[in-house]
Amino acid sequence: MAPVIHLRDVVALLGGFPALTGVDLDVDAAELVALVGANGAGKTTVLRVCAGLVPVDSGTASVLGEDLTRNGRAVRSRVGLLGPSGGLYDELTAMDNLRFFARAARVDPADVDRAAERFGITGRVADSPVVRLSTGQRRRVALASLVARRPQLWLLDEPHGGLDAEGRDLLDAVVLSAVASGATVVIASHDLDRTSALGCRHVTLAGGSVVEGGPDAA
Amino acid sequence: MSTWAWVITGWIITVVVVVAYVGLVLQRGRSLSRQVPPEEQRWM
Amino acid sequence: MSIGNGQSAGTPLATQDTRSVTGHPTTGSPATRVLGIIVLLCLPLVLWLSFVATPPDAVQGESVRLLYVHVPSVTVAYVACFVTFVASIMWLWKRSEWWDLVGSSAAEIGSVFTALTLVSGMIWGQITWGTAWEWDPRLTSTLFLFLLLVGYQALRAASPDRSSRSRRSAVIGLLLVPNILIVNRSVQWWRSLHQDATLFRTDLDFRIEGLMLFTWMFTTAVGMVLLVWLLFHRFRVGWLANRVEERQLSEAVAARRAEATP
Amino acid sequence: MLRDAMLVAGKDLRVEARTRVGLGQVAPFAVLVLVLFGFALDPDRGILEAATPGLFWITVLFASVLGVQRAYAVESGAGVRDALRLTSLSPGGMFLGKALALAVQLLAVELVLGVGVIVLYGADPAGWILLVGTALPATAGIAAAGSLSGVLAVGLRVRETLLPLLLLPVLAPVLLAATRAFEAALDGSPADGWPWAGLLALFAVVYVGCGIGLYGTVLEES
Repeated sequence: MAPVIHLRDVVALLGGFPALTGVDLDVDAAELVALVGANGAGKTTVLRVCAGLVPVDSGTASVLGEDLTRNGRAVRSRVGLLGPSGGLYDELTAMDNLRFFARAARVDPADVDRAAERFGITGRVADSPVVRLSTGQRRRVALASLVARRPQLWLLDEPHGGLDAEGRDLLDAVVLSAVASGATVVIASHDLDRTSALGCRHVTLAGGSVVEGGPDAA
Repeated sequence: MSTWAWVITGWIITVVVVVAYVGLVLQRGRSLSRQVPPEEQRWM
Repeated sequence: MSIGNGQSAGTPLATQDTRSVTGHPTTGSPATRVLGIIVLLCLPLVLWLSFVATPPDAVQGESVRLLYVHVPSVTVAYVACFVTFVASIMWLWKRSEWWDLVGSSAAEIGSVFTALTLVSGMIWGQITWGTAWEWDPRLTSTLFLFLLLVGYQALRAASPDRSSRSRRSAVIGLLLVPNILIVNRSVQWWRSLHQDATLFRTDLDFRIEGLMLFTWMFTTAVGMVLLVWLLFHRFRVGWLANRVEERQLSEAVAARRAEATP
Repeated sequence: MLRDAMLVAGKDLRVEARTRVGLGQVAPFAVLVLVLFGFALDPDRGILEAATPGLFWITVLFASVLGVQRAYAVESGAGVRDALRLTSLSPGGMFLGKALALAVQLLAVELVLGVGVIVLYGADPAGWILLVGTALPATAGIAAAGSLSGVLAVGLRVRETLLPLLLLPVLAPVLLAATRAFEAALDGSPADGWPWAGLLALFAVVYVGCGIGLYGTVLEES
């Protein structure tokens, strides 16, 4: 079976800065992979390339069977990305955000309500503008939005950051059940203990390329 | 100003601007050419 | 990175100009040298025709001599803008570096000649109408064309990378022609509502005599050769700038890679 | 596409309903400009009366620049543009939605300004059918051209200064046509005004078409 993510010698330039300098990466279906490495190693950019948000400047890249250089749009609607900032409208309430992004992604409203409840976005939290929520609460809203979409590929950027202990456990449970149902999950993280506990395969990045755990080593 | 003076002014402005622009383009081409190996300058 | 059909600017003559390779590299090629020499040789003839050979016009007097430089400027400016328009459409279709460079080169040349058109037009207006600016449809739409071309360059200068540069400028390039048509039409309507519309309708109503017509056509033809010559050179400047940019980027990639692998 | 447009427009208007930047800042700014014109062109000399249609539409143009900036500032928050691109909204729908929300807000500003010129400049709203028939296509054109120019400036460091440079030359014919049509309406000769309203409608159609066709090109960037 073709891998869900297949990157070969991917170079990505962000406004002239070589964020990725030749990444090789294979991730199979229903696999759980953690990208590790120092700050600025390129973890976030790998996730954004896989989401079809950053253009590939050279190399070959395919995600979910689509060629990223040709059909980024097809990939974008099938992946879920949890960025460090959540990507929510500050002025709208948590529930408004959830409903808007759900309708934009053509998700059943019932799924949204269920996901919101699961992540504790109820009552006052649900009706507060996002700008008044704490980092952890915002993270929960973004996660609920992601879960409701049920993407085939989950790209999580430092997902544990800002969450309380209960939230982190909830996240781990959600990730494991997603993998169990056949989704693929890639996590960029500094929390090696947690990713090991989850049973992730570790891939180490440095200087914009994979230095450990790439396809050659495997 | 007399008609002739205006006419000459118009011509001089046009010629000077065109010559200056041509010079600028050629100058830019020269300085960039020095940074690129000849095999990439396909018009050679 | 693919350069599409970037070579077609010089391919037919891509031969052994060893002097350029070993000596001073330039954006010149045999083809452009021929064009440049044609322009240079024609210049004295243009001046002679415009100032000596042609008689003063019966209605306009000596001011007609300004039109021998104004009309070629207008033609070059508008042809260049039309090239940008077509190149923008072609870029949106083909997405090739070649069309992006054609469009941006023509836009830069077009803005220079649009500015010259405005200046010589205003001077001519000063002589003929006694005011430098008349709200004439052609003059007004040329002014807005110029402002939009300035916006085009500013947008290109502000874009961080080549992809967004070509995307965003192609949109403005595509708007050039509709905008000019709408502005022209609306100003024409506006002025025709005023009673004095005929005042400046008469200005071109003079007898075009054989030699004057020839001078116009000749200077315009020289202008067009100059445009083609400039397009070649400006295209190559843009192409070289892209190569330099790529070179710097691949050096940066290599440097970062070297840092990472011990 | 229409469904996406309604969704995006609804979201933008909801943001406006919660923050009231349009009503609380853009509309007061527009009124302020009217007052300043009044100071500059002494109301007793009759210049103000003659210039009312032009001043009205110039003020609308200024307000539209602010409106476009606001419409895209809403999305400048970290990760919001990524989140939008990861949805399956069609680019044409997103454009229409943005333009629709902008048009609604501009119409509200125009209403406030209309009251302003009646009260402050003593304008007589005769021929109101032509006034409405002008304002609607003019607003549609401004909103469409504004949304398209706005997305061209998105993400650039100089967007605030670049936007007016791109937008105002494009809107010049709108200013001209809408002003002439308003003059005709206020003069009580609406027959002179309708061709201008037609030109405004043509402008709106051209820019809505360009926007639907081109919005995705700028949005894609990959």
